[in-house]
Amino acid sequence: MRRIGVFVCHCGTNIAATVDVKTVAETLGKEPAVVYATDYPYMCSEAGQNIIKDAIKEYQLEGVVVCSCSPRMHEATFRKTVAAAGLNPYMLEVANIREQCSWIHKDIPEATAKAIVLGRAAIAKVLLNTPLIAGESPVTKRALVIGGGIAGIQTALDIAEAGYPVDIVEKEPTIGGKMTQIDKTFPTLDCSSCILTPKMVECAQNDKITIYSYSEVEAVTGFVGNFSVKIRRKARFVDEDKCTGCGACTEKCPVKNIPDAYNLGLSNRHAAYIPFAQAIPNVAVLDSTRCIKLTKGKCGLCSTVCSAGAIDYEQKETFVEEKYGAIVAATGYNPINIDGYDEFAYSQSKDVVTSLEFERILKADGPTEGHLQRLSDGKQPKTLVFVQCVGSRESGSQHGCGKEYCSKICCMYTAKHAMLCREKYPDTDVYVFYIDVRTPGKNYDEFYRRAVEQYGVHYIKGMVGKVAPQSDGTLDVQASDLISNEQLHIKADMVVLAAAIEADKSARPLATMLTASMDTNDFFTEAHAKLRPVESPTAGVFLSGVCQGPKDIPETVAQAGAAASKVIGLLAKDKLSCNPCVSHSDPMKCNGCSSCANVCPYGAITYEEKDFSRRQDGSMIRRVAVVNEAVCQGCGACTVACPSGAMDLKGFATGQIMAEVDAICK
Amino acid sequence: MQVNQEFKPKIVAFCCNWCSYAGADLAGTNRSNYPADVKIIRVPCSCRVNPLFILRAFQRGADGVILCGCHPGDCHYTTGNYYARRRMTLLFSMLDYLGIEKERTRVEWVSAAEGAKFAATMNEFVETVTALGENKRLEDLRCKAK
Amino acid sequence: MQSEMMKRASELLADGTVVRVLGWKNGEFVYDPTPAVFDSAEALEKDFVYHDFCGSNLSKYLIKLSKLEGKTLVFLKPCDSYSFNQLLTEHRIKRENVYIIGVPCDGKLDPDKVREAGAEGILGITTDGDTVKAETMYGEVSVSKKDCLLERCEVCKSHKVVVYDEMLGENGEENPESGRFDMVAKLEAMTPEERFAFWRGELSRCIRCNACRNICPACSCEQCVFDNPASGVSQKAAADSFEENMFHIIRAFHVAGRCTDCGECSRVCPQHIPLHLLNRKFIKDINTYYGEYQAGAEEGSRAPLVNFTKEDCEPNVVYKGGSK
Amino acid sequence: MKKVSRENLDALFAAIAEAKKLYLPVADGTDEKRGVKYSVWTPEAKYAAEAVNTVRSAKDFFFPQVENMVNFKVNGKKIEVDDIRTECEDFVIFGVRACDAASFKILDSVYLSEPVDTYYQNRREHGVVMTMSCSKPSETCFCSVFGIDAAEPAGDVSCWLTDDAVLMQANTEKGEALLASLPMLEDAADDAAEESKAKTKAILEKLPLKNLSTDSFGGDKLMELFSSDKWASLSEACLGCGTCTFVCPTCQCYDIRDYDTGHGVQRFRCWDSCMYADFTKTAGGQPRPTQLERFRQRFMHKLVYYPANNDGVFGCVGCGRCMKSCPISMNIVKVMKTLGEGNA
Repeated sequence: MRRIGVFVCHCGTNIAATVDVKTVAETLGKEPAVVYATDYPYMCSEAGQNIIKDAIKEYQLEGVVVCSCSPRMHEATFRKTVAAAGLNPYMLEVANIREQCSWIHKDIPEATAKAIVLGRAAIAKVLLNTPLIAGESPVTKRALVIGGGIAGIQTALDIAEAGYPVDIVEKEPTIGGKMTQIDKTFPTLDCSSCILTPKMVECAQNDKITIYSYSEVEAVTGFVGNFSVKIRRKARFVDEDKCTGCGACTEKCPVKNIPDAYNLGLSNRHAAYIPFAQAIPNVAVLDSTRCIKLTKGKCGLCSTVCSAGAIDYEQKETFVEEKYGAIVAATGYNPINIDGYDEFAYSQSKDVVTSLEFERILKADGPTEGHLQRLSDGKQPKTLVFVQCVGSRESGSQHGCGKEYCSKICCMYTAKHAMLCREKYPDTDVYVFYIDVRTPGKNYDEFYRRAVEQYGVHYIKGMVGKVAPQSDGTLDVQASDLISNEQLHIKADMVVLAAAIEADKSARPLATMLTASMDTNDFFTEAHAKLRPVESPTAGVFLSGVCQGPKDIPETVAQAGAAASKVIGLLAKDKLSCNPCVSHSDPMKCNGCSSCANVCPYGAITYEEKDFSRRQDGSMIRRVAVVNEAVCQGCGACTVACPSGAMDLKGFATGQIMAEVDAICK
Repeated sequence: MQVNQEFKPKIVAFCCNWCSYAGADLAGTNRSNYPADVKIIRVPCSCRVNPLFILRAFQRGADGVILCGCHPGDCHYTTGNYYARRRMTLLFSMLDYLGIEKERTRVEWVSAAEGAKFAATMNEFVETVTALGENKRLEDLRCKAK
Repeated sequence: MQSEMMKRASELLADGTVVRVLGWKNGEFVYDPTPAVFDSAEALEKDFVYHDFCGSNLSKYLIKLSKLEGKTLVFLKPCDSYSFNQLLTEHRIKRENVYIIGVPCDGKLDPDKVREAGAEGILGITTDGDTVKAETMYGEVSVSKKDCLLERCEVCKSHKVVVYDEMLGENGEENPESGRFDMVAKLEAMTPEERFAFWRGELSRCIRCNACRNICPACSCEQCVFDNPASGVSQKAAADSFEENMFHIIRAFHVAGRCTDCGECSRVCPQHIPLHLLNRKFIKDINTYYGEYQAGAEEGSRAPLVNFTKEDCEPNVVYKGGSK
Repeated sequence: MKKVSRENLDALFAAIAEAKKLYLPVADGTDEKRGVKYSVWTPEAKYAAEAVNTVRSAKDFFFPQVENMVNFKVNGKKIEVDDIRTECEDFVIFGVRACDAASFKILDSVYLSEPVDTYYQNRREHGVVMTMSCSKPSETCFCSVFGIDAAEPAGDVSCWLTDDAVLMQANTEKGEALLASLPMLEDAADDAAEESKAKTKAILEKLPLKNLSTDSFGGDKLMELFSSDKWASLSEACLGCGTCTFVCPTCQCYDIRDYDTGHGVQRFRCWDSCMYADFTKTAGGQPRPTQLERFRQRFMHKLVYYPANNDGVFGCVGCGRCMKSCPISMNIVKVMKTLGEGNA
């Protein structure tokens, strides 16, 4: 029998408070195979790891069980520990007695008994572990960034800066994302475009960066270091190489009444259009659903005015297939649809707008050319009411579209809006209704206090119950002031709703393609909430920006840089260690029936004719399965599909799992 | 049905590494309680769970077995849980056909973010199995603790 | 039919198309022919038979025979042909080494049922239309043919030979209204207690002789999990009632989606355990949950357990299902 | 000779069952027609007097398919041995046919010769065998070929069925004691069974296999039979299942296995079959690599090796069970006829 060592961690009091760690170590020490068992306050500390290393040497341990936090947390740490002491790193098992025991149980005897059972299961498993040696796979030194907003741009620039080629896939005709629509940024109030456009231009000019605008990811296969991605380039009916962005086609196009997405539909554009002046690439697009030539076969005006000859009505969508070593998701966000919020009269009055619409109104290239105007009559509003948390922090589903989470950016941009109003138009009265004002962050609270103290914005704790459009064009805002406990009526000229933000709809299908997990709100899950916040649990997939969770521009840029550095770290390697927990087939038992290949999502299984001829029964050549260990990702689907049990999974072998079952049910 | 207050069921939960095991960890991080009767076995994917493992657990005295995996469509390995879904459907149906209480087996899809769901599922499953009482139809008498 | 088969077999041996013939060899009594390989017209002349008791499914023998040099001629009855196709799908048989003559079948007889009709000490059996006459040591016994058909033939799913190089006689049709799931449905309608009692009664007779496994064309593993100590379920005998259940559940599960419902398991069980009811349960469930699927109907079809659709029902369909 | 009227047979069974566990052939409960098996007598059980034989043989009573031998308990790092042997309860098997009764002698010579198999011995000593003369042999019966007289079955007590009574003759002390303990038995004339025996003998004369020859077999035929080229075709259809061995009353091979219960180990033995691919498998591999060798082993054992070691007694009693059970209808009769061809 193998010589096993058991190491029980207190995790300070995290484990020790509900699990009697001494008893666990003592009881497990009596297990037949255990030659050494001990406990220690922090097994993951250097001193704790040294206890393990010393014991391996002193007691000639052949297998190690650490009873501690989740293996998702420190399995890698302890593997390195045992490896440092000369054991194969896969001769380790972690019994999860924190997340799955001490933290969820209150009764000490019960939690202790469970910890012992979990320890026994780990011992039973480690007794059947086999030393595994990780294979290697090459790394394609190219990265893909999905999404061309500030998150994607920053990530791409940082990766390119390190010298690696990087492609950006952006579904819109231009990169830039939401930040292009924003007027000023908090807390410095500098111009959003002024700080963004140089970065966009840099992307276009950097020879390491390829921008696939008006494109979407169609399919992803492969694995870390070796992804293969199919990109669909939608037909824009304009030759990107020929178009000079002169805008002649957009001016001459006779179709003019299409809501302009850049202005959130607050103004119209032509069927031939360039999203905005600073678009990258600065190339026109024909709106295939509205263009007369493309829908009815007539017109063709744009083609005649285009001196570059860039208009191509015959253009078809094309596909690009490219290999990547790493993929960064930077799919961003959108404000939620607030049609469900009838009480705010959003669909009834033009003067009830969302915050992003308000940004467009404030911005010089917006529908009002930057003048604060009511959209109904063009008059300058005198009284403005800002409503916070529209759809954020909503429990249950009152409106069907609310979010339980805090959208995080609204408090700050509302303060910004209020401040900008008061600064440019000192004659305005500005009210902000809030549940809580949340302004952590460098210079953020100071910013908010300036709005209140310096700019005289009226902050009222309470929720707006109803906005009723009046016959005189004003809006009757009914609200409660929770501090003075009063019902208020404010006669407002304009109401601005801080709509919650949600993950972009493209993220969910993308997550499926990337096999990256998502939370219930369709934000990407990080590999570890604290320690690996920019990595997805899927190796080689990284997260940048709001696709991981609500965040503002500086946070997004910081995370984008962090994701880039992770990508650079990955691409800097020539080879990656493969997961050695892969399938293997015993040719003596294999029937060659193809059941395994049928269920393999990676095409990792092929067949060969193998000679089993024996003296006794003559020639016998059989078809048997062979697993490509570099391609196998170790899901184990084949092991169950295999009728003869020829297929097994290293690290999670049938015998190992059954031993765990036995130990638990004992 | 009379509930035996003394009876503590043995529950084996197979959890896929990527979603459900992480969901169980999150339940822990959130301190969402569920009974200590539940013991989790980590597997890479729900598709790694051979029906044999489930039968084995019953043989060895488990009173209930639950398999948790990523939601269909969200499998880390793309398609694993689809196969698990078919296998378990047919296995459970067969166990039912043989007269085994069908409430002793279950499949739940629990994502890495659904710590609360994990705890709620386990609470509910333990309650169901406790109400059923000891597994007598699929036990191996030799394995009974003496 | 027998003489036509011998004639064709002799011709094919003579012209070198095939080098051996897999068929049935005359037994000690009329009801006990044995599958056998013949390598000459003389051998065929001496022992080859084909009659109402040639029930055994020859497909499985081709796993080995098709790997030998030269072509093997095989006679396949409709149900055998489904097994053959399934084995082809699983790459177990080399098709190019097999020459198939399809033979129609209107049901094979179960000698046990003839005995049950009162024929002890059988010396000879003749079939005359719908009547089976047994000459016995204790007198003559007449019984209607439909009363002594093998169970699988009573509810024959298909009279159609689905794969052949040539057909002797008229090929038949599929029979979707066979009623083969009636007994499964009857069991499903019972209470769990009744079902448990039913199966305990049946499975407790099992002597683990492995006849069901070894005859089964789907159970053709190089090494069976029950013989492999590393599988964790290997057993030589059912030492506990759990193991009796286990063996049959696991075996049924291993062939689920691959079982063509050839009925050989039930035919050969010395204890007359209705093993087909386990396999048919899986087939019925697969049909219900994932759409009609007949293993072996088409070569190369993907078995339901190595297939899926995104819209598949959830396992809790079992809890909501029709059975009590 | 004793007798009991057929109406009183159930009362007799009740009287036996009062003191000892009584087993007798009854039609299987689930399907009356399908198979007869030995069951514990209960007032509801109906003795299947006509059925020539049970599906499983009577050897199960002395050599059960599975039997625990010893337990090991793991206590911390120590292993404790737990001898679980206990004295067997007394029991009676009624209605054993002549063939099965003869099979006990074959088993005895294996298990009761030194070193004695105490598990077998324990059961054998506590079992009383009441045989029943055959009244309706099957076409598959060929016990006479091995010198067994179905009209004169052995056993502790031999019984004969007449139109209105069951006649009994004790052959051993155990048998005497049993009959003496049954007050409802009446005395019968010593020749009371002659008519019944004559009827049986008349039927035996008509059996189709009665002339099967054993001349080509026996301990002295080892080399020629072993190297016969007929084994290849005889064994080619064999599936390698264990049906013939498990229904056989004389097959006596077993395997010993350990079962880890999670609390310790149960060491048990269970029937093995020479037809199995892992039969007598050793670290060095399988001594009989193909089905041909395994198939040959079974018949060589019955027809050559056993007689070689047991004064010419064959290891088959001609019960015919294998003929009815083999999935592919290969059996000892076909083997004997094929190998005997040209020699006889």
